Amino acid sequence: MTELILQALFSGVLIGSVYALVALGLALAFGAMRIINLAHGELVLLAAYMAYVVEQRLGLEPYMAIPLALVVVSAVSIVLFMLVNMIKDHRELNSLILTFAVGIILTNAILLVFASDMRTTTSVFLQDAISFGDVFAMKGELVAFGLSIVLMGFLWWWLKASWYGRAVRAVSSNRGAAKLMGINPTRIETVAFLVAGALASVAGVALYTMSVVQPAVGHALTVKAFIITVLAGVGSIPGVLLGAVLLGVTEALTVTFASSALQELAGMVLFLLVLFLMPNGLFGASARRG
Amino acid sequence: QEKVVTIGAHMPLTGSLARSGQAFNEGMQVAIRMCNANSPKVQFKVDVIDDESTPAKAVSAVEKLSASGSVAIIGGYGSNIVGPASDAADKLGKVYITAGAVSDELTQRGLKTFFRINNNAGYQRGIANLLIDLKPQAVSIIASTKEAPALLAEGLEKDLAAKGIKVTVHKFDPAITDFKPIINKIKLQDKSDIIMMSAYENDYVGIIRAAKVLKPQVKLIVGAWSLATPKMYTEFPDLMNNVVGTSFLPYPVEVKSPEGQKFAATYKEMFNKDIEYLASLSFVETTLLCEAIQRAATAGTLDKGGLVDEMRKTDRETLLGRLQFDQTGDNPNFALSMGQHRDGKIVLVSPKSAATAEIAYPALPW
Amino acid sequence: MLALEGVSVRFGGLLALSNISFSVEKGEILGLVGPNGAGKTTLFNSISGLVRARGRISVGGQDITGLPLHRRAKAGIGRTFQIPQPMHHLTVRENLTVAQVFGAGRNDPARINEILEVMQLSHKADADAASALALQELKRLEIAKALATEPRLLLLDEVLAGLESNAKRSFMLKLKELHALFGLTIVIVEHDIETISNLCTRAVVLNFGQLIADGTPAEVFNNPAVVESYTGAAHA
Amino acid sequence: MSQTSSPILSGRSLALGAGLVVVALLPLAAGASPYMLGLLISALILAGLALSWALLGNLGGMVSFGHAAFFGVGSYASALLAARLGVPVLLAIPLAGLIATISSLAMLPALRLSGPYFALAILAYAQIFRILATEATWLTGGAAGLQRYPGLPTLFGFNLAERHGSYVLVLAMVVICAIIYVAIRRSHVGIALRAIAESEDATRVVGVNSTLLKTWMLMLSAFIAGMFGALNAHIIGFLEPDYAFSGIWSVMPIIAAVFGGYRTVLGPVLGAIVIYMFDQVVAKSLIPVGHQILLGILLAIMVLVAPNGLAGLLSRFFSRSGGKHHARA
Amino acid sequence: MLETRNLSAGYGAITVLWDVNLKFRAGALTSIVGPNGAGKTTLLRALTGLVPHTGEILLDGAPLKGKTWDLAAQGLVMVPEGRLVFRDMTVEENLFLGAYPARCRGDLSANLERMYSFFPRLKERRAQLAGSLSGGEAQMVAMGRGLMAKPRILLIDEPSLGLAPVIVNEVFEIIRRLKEEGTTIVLIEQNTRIALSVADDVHLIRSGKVVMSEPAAGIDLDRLHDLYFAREGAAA
Ligand SMILES: Nc1ncnc2c1ncn2[C@@H]1O[C@H](COP(=O)(O)OP(=O)(O)OP(=O)(O)O)[C@@H](O)[C@H]1O
Ligand SMILES: Nc1ncnc2c1ncn2[C@@H]1O[C@H](COP(=O)(O)OP(=O)(O)OP(=O)(O)O)[C@@H](O)[C@H]1O
Ligand SMILES: CC(C)C[C@H](N)C(=O)O
Ligand SMILES: [Mg+2]
Ligand SMILES: [Mg+2]
Repeated sequence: MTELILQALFSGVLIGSVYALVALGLALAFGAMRIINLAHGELVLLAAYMAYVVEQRLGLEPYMAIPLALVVVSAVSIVLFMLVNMIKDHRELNSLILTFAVGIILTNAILLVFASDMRTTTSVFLQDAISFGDVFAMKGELVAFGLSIVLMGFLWWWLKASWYGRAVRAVSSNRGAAKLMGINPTRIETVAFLVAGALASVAGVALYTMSVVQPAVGHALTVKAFIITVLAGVGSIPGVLLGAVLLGVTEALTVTFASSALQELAGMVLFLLVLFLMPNGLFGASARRG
Repeated sequence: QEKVVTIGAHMPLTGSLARSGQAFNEGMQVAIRMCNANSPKVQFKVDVIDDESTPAKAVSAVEKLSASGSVAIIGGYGSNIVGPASDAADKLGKVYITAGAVSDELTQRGLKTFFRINNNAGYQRGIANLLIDLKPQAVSIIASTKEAPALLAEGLEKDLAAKGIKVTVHKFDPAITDFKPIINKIKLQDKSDIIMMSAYENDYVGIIRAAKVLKPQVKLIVGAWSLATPKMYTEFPDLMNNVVGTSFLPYPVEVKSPEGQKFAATYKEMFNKDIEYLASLSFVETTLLCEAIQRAATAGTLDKGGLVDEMRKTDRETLLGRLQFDQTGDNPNFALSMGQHRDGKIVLVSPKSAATAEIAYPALPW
Repeated sequence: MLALEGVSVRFGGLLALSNISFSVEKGEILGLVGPNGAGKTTLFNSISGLVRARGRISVGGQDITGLPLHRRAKAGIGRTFQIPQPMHHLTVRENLTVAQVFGAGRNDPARINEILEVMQLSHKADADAASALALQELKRLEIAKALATEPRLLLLDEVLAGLESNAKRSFMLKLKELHALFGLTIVIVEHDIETISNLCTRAVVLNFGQLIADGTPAEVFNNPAVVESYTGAAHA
Repeated sequence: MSQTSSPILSGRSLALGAGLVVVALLPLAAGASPYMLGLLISALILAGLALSWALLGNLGGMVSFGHAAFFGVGSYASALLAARLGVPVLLAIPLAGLIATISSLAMLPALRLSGPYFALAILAYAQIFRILATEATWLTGGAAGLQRYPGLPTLFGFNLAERHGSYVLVLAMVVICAIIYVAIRRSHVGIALRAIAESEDATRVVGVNSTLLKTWMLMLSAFIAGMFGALNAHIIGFLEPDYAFSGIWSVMPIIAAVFGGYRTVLGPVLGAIVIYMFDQVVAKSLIPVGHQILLGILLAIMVLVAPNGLAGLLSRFFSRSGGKHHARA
Repeated sequence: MLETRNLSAGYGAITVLWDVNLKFRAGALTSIVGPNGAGKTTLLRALTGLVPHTGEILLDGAPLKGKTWDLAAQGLVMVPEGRLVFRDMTVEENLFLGAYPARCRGDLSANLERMYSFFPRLKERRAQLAGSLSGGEAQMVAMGRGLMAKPRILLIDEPSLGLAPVIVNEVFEIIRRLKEEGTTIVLIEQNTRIALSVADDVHLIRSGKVVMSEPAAGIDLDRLHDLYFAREGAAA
């Protein structure tokens, strides 16, 4: 029994860290800019397909795809941002429809270019098993886990302590006041979108190495990422990790003690319970009233 | 003079089932090409509409196809889509044939124009026979909660339990990607001999991968549709060896029937790849439909509702074996073989009558 | 009219109000003063129900401690916000209508016109969404909204701040007029000592969440503790 | 450009409404094909759902990402009532709305949440309902779904199961819901609700019981969504959890409503019809596979050109041609 | 140093400022006074590019270049009225952001300590989110943040608003000190007595027009108030 539980916890943490990786970019765009990027999952997917290209067509290791993914995803991110930046009114809702539209376009473009076949890595190394006592993992998962932690740390530092990061939060907090501080909001948001795109790039490549991708999974990725962002407390980066791992572990334990058919149910119930106890998510701050 | 007949079809060409729709489409195209080559009098043309895996859009597609002159409709993928679409076709008096919906309910509706060539019973029989032959102590079934896999898992559970085999069913939500917790349960709790996967391609890859990591002490991994295909091996060589799945043809194709050989050749020529699992199903249904249309056209009853009767008269050997339709439109003979991946080849291992090789057992991908 | 008994409010590690007790007589105009961050607004918030406070608060003899926000309005509490919070996207008149219909439980357009008149907002009544008003107009709207609920107790949070001296003077007259007209009890937060001395018969001073003085404005502003923490040497 | 100033003139909007109904009936008079009518029916069902979403979003200030929850509950409730208990379909539909309303009571704790927290909480409910529907095989038939339950009946010799009949029925339902929406919006409750959306505390301190009003809106929205779910169930004749609770029913109403202009009553309806018909008729005939790309492009252009949606665009057009000057901020 | 020529500005269709010609001398403190709604805040917003304007703005004799965000780098800094703080960032982060222009980032911690010595209250609250501060505390953050930018020209809008008398005194102490350090200051202040006491030049704006521009020395408080009154006469 302990073996079962240990493995469940371990798998839960690993899968959670990947959820977190996928969620990071969305959390940045949403937490810092109030833009719900419904195309985020598609950006991740796009990066995953770049990994596919690099591995299957060029015959390199999938992680070598990160530069290519960065270029492609950043280019798309910039276009996306330029579009979002044209919206002046009701940014929160209208960006929803705009990014959704871009998501549709991307999904279908991927479908047309890469066909609907599913893709995943064939790398022997990444698929190899590794054991720690009684628990097992795939090397690819460990790599993703490591990346996730590192990127999370970087993002947290960036938002908290770098001038750019502070500026990103300032713009989202009060655009007018930020301008007075000498911050060019458009430039800052472009940078933030690029960072979100970079995060999506890494997430996509990691996803490709440990899961199966196909054109239609983008939307599901977005939803999962969004749920984690909100569970975290909008704007909180440590919350993303905690929320995602909590979700991963809950799901894994549900499988172990009940059934996988109920794992999403358990995840959603957890989500609701957290929100009912902490209406602003795990790490969200509540606003002053009056 | 020659007459051009349009056959309508609705398939999921986008969305998460696009891959299946594409495969069906390919089989249809091959069948049409071959029929046209054989039939100077009647030429066929297919009109495919993307039903986006949505019932309402499938119904619209049927209505549109019917309005634009299709004489019959080839139906999409999934009982949820085929159900309403075939209803609509029935109301319009159009023959509707499918190879993508196995639910029992479909044939219990009493529709006059509904036909299908495969059903859950056939899949269940094929897999159960193999499993029972192997005489395992215990079998773990990993089943998606999607309709067809759930149905199949339920049936298999009954069949195997009836033979005194211990069966544990692990249902999973199609959204999941990490199967390690399930495999771990199989490894530590079930301690079964065989893992049976009632699921779809994505899931197979995830499950086998997790199994490869945790290495449970099983002897064989079996799956259902779309698993024992050359493509799966090419794409996931390190996961597929020795895995068993339902199949119609061995690979390389060693069919004796000229039709099968022709099919394989034409398919290769048109799409430059090996035959997709679902393509063989749609090839058969399309061929049957074309033939029935030819007969009706020759008899001059095509415009007078004669197609339904001609369909019912179908009785011929196909890639899927002998094919007939009963009163409900179902194919009571539907049977399949079980194929095993063997170093890039697929050998048929069950039933005995169709087997091209002895099953490797115990045998695992790792 | 208003009685506070042992009211305390805590924000995390900060005790924003500590064990405050005092009462206000019917018809009084009480000045509530104190340094920035002393807890004045927090006190208003706990009376009107925006923050949860420990202790007991009653209005006109009715214990309102556990009541939700909207019930407190119905119990006769009207308040303004230090940073005006109009109902955005509603016109000035709609703002007042909502306040009247839900706060006073009746719909009386004539009375709304009267309030608009008194608060000099008639010309803006239907034209703009409330969010396009200038700051001073917003402050007047705050008062108008509170009046529309037909309160017995009016809590005014720095409504006079930022007014030029003439405007302030006329505004003060208006307050006195309202006070008499509607028979109101008023508690007003204000940093201008002159204004408080002019308007109020009594003042209460908070500092670091504690009540440090209570008396006539003259008494209070000469209290050494108040001088040190609040008015500063210049005024001593 | 929200319609805050001066209540909408009832005479004008009545005329507008009547005119639109006449336009809506044109396809029947013009003898549209069952195919066209089928598309229009789907579009109208989406319109009803979008209206229900906008009612909650605009009046209640609560953006929901999970309207599929109500739609699905309504679908199943109606199908089961009709199939298992033999309730006449036309009665089962409002009852299904009622059951969807009851299911919304489970969401009351979510009313404490705001913004994205609320939006996703509702999404979580939708997922939970979907899984429950999959698991409760004894009731719902599980993943295999339901397919043998009654369709729409014949009423006074008018076969509602036929395309014409269904079309008129769905249209009538949309019109009724729109009227209810307008009536609420004009009432004091409606004004208070609009206030809550932006400034909840400010509204509560003047005596508005925002929780109660929001509860009503949630219930009403659930009721409407449930009824359209029920209608759809009887028109389609097949239900399975993945379909009845599909994310489509959560996403499309948002897209339709925002596209059309979610602050107006007409917007969501127009939006739904335009999007659906554009996608299925225009785009699909241009690019049979991957036609959604065109829909994506249309959506993107629309938000950029008309941030207030189709309704905003139209009203701008009409007010300009009417010579009325609108100051724009 | 800073000069406007025929500056007109407003919101949408409404024009608030009409052909304003003003000169702000280098190193001097210029007070702008005027009734509520006269357009004082709008003037500062126009100077910093927050509202669109016509006419010219000259800095050191050359047309002011760049958008709002380019001004801080040139030493032109505004302390806005009200609570334009970054609500979901801490007090300290708010202050940091004041030093965003590259030239201010060097001695960040010394700079910060200076602000804390100006406003000890902020040091106590350094880790608190600015959105939960009291009205006066937020005002201090706005002021401190502006000073973090080491302004060459400082535009301050109603610094005394909502501050307790002690703090008001301190704020003006700081303003005086900045002036001594050579900062050019444009001050908007309702409290005419204080405004005059620190000013070198005074401009009175009424209904969007400059109606008086004089050195502070020669201005008598009563006459200034009479000029204010003229508005009521004109408006009647
Ligand atoms: N939600 C909150 N979280 C943390 N601290 C808070 C919160 N609300 C208020 N405070 C703190 O409580 C103290 C009292 O605040 P309050 O607004 O009551 O002051 P005030 O007396 O009204 O001051 P001012 O005159 O400046 O408006 C302040 O120090 C403030 O920072
Ligand atoms: N955002 C806005 N939209 C429309 N009109 C505005 C806006 N802000 C201010 N106004 C109007 O512009 C005029 C001038 O406002 P401004 O804030 O410049 O005055 P002010 O002199 O600073 O007054 P106060 O002393 O009250 O701060 C006012 O009549 C006001 O109604
Ligand atoms: C055609 C078969 C493979 C059945 C298919 N799995 C289905 O979902 O109905
Ligand atoms: Mg205060
Ligand atoms: Mg001002």
